[in-house]
Amino acid sequence: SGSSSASSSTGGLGGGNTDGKGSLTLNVGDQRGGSEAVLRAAGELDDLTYKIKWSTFTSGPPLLEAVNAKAVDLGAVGNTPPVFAAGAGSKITVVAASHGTAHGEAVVVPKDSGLKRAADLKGKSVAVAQGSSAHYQLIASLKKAGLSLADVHVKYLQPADALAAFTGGKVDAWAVWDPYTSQVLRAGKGRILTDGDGLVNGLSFQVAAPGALQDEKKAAAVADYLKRLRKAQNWVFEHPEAWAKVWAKDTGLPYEVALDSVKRTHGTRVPVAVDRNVITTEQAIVDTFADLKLVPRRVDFRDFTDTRFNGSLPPSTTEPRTYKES
Amino acid sequence: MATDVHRPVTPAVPAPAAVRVEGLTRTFDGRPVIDGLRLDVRPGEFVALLGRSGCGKSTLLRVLAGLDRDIEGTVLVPRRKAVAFQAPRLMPWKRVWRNVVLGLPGRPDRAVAERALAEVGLGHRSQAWPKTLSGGEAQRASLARALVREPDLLLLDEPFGALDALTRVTAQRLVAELWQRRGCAVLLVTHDVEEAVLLADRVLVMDEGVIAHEQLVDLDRPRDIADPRFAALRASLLERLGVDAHTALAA
Amino acid sequence: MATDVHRPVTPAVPAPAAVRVEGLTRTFDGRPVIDGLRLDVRPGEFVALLGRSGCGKSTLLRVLAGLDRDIEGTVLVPRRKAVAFQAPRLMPWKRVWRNVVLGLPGRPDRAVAERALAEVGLGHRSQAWPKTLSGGEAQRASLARALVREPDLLLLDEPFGALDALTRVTAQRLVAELWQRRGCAVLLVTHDVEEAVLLADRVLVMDEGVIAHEQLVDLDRPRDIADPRFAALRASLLERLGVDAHTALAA
Amino acid sequence: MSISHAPPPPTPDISGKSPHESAESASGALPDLVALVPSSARRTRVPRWLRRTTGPVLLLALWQLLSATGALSPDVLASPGTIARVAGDLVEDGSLTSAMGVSLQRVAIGLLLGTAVGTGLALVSGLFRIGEDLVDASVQMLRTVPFVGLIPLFIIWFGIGETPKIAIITLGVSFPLYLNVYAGIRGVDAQLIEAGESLGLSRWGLVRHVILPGALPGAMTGLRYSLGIAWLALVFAEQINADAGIGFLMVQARDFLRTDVIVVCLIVYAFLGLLADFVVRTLERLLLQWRPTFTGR
Amino acid sequence: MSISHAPPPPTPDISGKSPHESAESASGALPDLVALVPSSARRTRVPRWLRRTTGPVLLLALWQLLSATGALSPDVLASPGTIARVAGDLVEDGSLTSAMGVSLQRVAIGLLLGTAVGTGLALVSGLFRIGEDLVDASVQMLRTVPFVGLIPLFIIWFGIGETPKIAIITLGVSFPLYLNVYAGIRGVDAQLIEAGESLGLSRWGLVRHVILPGALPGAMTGLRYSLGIAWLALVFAEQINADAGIGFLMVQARDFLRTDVIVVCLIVYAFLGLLADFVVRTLERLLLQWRPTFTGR
Ligand SMILES: Nc1ncnc2c1ncn2[C@@H]1O[C@H](COP(=O)(O)OP(=O)(O)OP(=O)(O)O)[C@@H](O)[C@H]1O
Ligand SMILES: Nc1ncnc2c1ncn2[C@@H]1O[C@H](COP(=O)(O)OP(=O)(O)OP(=O)(O)O)[C@@H](O)[C@H]1O
Ligand SMILES: [Mg+2]
Ligand SMILES: [Mg+2]
Repeated sequence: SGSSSASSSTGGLGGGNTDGKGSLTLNVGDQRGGSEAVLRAAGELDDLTYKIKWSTFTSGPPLLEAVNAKAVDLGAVGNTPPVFAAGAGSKITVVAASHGTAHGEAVVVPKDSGLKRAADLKGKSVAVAQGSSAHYQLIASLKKAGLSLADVHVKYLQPADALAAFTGGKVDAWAVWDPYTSQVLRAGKGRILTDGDGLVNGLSFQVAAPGALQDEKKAAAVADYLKRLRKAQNWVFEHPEAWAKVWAKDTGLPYEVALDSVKRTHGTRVPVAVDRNVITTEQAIVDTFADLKLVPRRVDFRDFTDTRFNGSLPPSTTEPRTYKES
Repeated sequence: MATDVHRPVTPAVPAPAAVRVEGLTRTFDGRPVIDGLRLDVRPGEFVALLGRSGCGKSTLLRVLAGLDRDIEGTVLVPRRKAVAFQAPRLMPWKRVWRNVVLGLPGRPDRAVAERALAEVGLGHRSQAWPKTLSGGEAQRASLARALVREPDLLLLDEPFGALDALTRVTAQRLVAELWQRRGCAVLLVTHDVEEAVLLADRVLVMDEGVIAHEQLVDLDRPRDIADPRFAALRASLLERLGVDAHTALAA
Repeated sequence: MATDVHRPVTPAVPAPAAVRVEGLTRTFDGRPVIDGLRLDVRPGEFVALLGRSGCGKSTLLRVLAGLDRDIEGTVLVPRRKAVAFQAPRLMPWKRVWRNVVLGLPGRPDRAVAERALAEVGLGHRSQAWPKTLSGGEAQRASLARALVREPDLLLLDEPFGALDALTRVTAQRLVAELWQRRGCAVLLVTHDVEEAVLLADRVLVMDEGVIAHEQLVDLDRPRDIADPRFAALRASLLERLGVDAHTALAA
Repeated sequence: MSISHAPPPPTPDISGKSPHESAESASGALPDLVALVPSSARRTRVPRWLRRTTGPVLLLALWQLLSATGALSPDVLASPGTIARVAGDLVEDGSLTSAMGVSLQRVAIGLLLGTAVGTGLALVSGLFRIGEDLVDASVQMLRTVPFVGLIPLFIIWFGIGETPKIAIITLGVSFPLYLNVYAGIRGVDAQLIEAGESLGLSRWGLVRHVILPGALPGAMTGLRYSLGIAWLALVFAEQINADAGIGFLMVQARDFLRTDVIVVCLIVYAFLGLLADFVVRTLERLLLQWRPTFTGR
Repeated sequence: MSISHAPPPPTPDISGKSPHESAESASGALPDLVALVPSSARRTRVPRWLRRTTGPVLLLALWQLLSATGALSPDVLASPGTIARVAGDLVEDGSLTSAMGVSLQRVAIGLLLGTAVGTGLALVSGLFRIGEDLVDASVQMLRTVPFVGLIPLFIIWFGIGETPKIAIITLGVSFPLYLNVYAGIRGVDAQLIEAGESLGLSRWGLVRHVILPGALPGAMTGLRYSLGIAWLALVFAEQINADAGIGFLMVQARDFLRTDVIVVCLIVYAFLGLLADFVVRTLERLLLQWRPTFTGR
């Protein structure tokens, strides 16, 4: 495990490092502790035949904003941002997927909470970030318990605010995702009431600008980049501690939280094909949010996918990897 | 009442006073403008203060009005004072009549202001904003504001400077009336020697930071400008001020 | 030059003029303060303007200075004018000497200002901020500022009102000197009839929005206050202003 | 050289003796005369409100033009027509109107509290040296603290109901008012304060009759700013457990990448800005009529 | 009743004839005299900078006290000690210092541009009626438009480099300056402008020597506000493709629930506020020394 020595950081202003050399530049949108960190830690940036210019975003939606604006060619996001981007008619294309466990997608309650099952949520207040994967997971969990969103008091709060509300006892439960789940658990502030296993698709995506894919050379670079990401993903699975260390340093997360999160979610991801299952499970999210009027139109998610980079990848129903309990 | 702790060793019964200033010094940037000044004004006395421009008359008035405390020395003044400043200093955001009654105790009604303004010939402008007044009108409004206050000490800083001859006579008469009716002490700063002699019991000339000259005016009232004693007093004061009473302009 | 398109039917050769005002009307809130006023000033003529407080003298001066355009009528004035306002109107953010040279063409150096200030007796205050000046000092600074301009028309609005007798004589002399040297027309607003008769070629009395009275002063210069013709002129003007020259104060 | 005695005689001779010619016939040594043109001859009489709409209308026209000619692609900024349609939809399904209603209520309360707090603190530190020592530095410190970081603290202190939302608006409103009222108080002419003192005004009378009116022009600028900030603060306030409001609408649109809705919100905000300006202008006309100041050429 | 002739004689008789007794012996009809106490007798001489730290120090003490007594649980707000340690760590690993460096650069450029834009527009609409008609309403409209909504547009217009970040800061800085300079210009005493005109100042001379100095006190208030806003705008600006900067640090800390880091950022911001205040106070002392105004009691 090591970080790349070939990285030629431009540093300073402009917000981005550049790796590799060559005439072609791939603009990659990234988040802190995201693709760049993984690739570098896995040593996958050493022999690039093209340049990668990294741009950092705080979350999925602004990253997709930049993809739509053609400011970046490619970037990694979770399973709900593409739904909203598609709903808003953004110019984006899902080009790759990976499948991980959904144990990190959880409804957490305070340790001493009287709630035992998802059905107990009836009439309780639940914090959730609107439009997040947890939002969908909450709906799915409630549905499975025979409830609907109307049966609980939904409190729309961003994670940082929700944490405050949760620890301050202002809400009864919090629908959240990793690494926040791990953080809550590790701090001993809560326990999982129910998680998204079997309810949500556990997917995350690489989303590209259609314009970039039309350029053959760029498309080739994208293919190469995706290949490197897959290798890096394997490296993560094999070196959870090393990765957790890098990730913790990059984001400011406590190391233990990072490691928990890697084992619970991040390390379990397997690269999978963008196939029918991807489209149908995503379409379910589209339809759910369309019913809530959060997505203005019932778009066909298929129009926002591209299967050309699937190669010989396994189907998206492939079981995630798991770590042995230690 | 006086907070000074030095009790006199030998008790004395000084004459009653409306103003008592002793060893007053006021320095601006190290330059003493008033320098160990001593001044007493009897209750009910009308004192006129003459002096070169910039000699410190307004500074003295501000001290007596209690507005300037960066001083050394002893200053005793009555509690009820009224000031007409050299510049009118009307509150621009209050109509003229409101300026006149500003600060009067109780809920003074508009009639009080109207009456005072009518006396200075400004009855028709009582509803105006101060900035629409002419120079003389503003000065008269400021004078009216001081006169309605019925003070024990009236401090007037060139209150008639911007008035034409006729208006000035009316204004002078007003001050004289208030003074006689109320029996207040008056300290009038003026550049008009004739005016000083006409109105005052005593004329002071300020110079070099002190009262450099004092002239009692023991003419009977009403006084007549044509009276030779009047002319003599006037001439002697002018001389004291450095002006030859017969000055002809070398033009 | 005049934008008026009415060409005269019968050509005429009018006398040259430094100021030509015809049918001037200025209304404030529907009240005409100047009402069809007519005024001509010859080049090089020294005109004094008397009038009751609030009769519109300053308004007329502002019109002549080109500062008030809400007027009706014809007003012709020279391009080069200098004004000393009734209030000093010094820029508080400029030291006194900078106020004096403000707006002078070229890059006037400080010596110019110093000289002008010394002439009005303010040499030692040239470095001061305007708000630290005494009333008379500010007025003198304002006068100095007008005098350094060497204008074709000098408009003075009670420029000596806040000055003591001695300083006033000096200032009057200064104005007279500039007038003689430069040969400019001067319009002096004053409340001091003596001053008007002492300085002016012609004394105007304003009333009811027009020039109600005119008095040529054909005394030789230098003039002597003691001259009986002087006293007669003075008395007649005072009478015109409604003041009995022998007024005694009923105090 | 002639003088009109009062009352001025009618001047039938005016055409026969035009003064306008005189300057031309004057000798070289004599000063050139210039005629002063009455301003009534120059002024065009377009009503003020009409003139003030010029800017916004021009902006709108430019936008429409660029959109129509294709210079502004819909990707970059949808055309006014599209935006109007989206706005229409939002109004029709009630989400915009209800959002405005909810937000207006929050803004009103926050504005009220913020005005009281801002002005109160400004009075304390403007009027008293000791107040300044205690309050001013603290306010100067707090005013630069970003809302985003405060939200978690506010949630813990005030819960997730209406209180933290109103607290955020209050906070946002207080600072511009504080700064401007404080500066206003400290800018009051010392001569007028002296005059007020010499008139025997009590301390409170001095504040009421001299200092506050003197600080009013500054306060108006602060109010103008505050009225804007109150609505801007909604964007943060309505991130806390809100499901309605213009700020919520905006943030939601951003998370859902609804550029069209964002633009509608922006336009609503722009309109609110105009409204705030109108309100303050009206107040100024009422409260500052005593002030004859420079009004532009 | 005695008068001292110049030069005043030394007064050895002063104790024998104390004027302080006089009032007490005065008859009832005579006015009560009060002694004026020279201010030198009342003033305590604590240096200004020390007095100004009172407020912040008190706040800090309160915080420490509440933390120590447990009234403020570490969940809600960590104790000053903890925060200091975190801050130390952040400084040590260079992230805080490098963040400040990067942000400072952005702020400096944005401040420069914003000052130019804001003052420029204020001049145009302050000085000319026509400028006001065209500019003012548009600015009043734009100033209430929230950053959040503009970011997507800015990304489309300016990309994701430095430009949109600086544009956001510029925008934020411009408006307070505009409002205050505009109000300042419109608040200049009309009498002084007349005086300036009568002195033969050219239009530019009038602006330079009369209108701008007259608007300066207002501009200072605007600057004070702008200095704060410039840093606040970073929170938005550094959401666009940034991996350094104080705004980024804050947002990241928020995203990764680092409450302690958030508090450190808040404190840095508070400190920046104090700094801004200091800068403006210094400027005011230099530029507004001509202004004898009310300074509090
Ligand atoms: N704040 C100040 N700082 C410095 N010098 C000052 C200040 N105020 C007044 N002075 C100076 O003190 C002197 C006396 O001023 P004061 O106003 O008392 O004069 P005055 O006798 O009233 O003159 P005038 O007749 O011209 O009004 C003047 O030279 C003036 O310049
Ligand atoms: N802006 C204004 N609005 C309304 N009335 C005004 C305005 N300016 C001046 N006036 C009025 O016009 C009249 C003439 O004013 P002006 O200043 O010309 O008087 P003046 O002759 O100079 O008097 P003074 O000798 O007192 O200076 C006054 O009654 C004044 O109140
Ligand atoms: Mg004086
Ligand atoms: Mg006048």
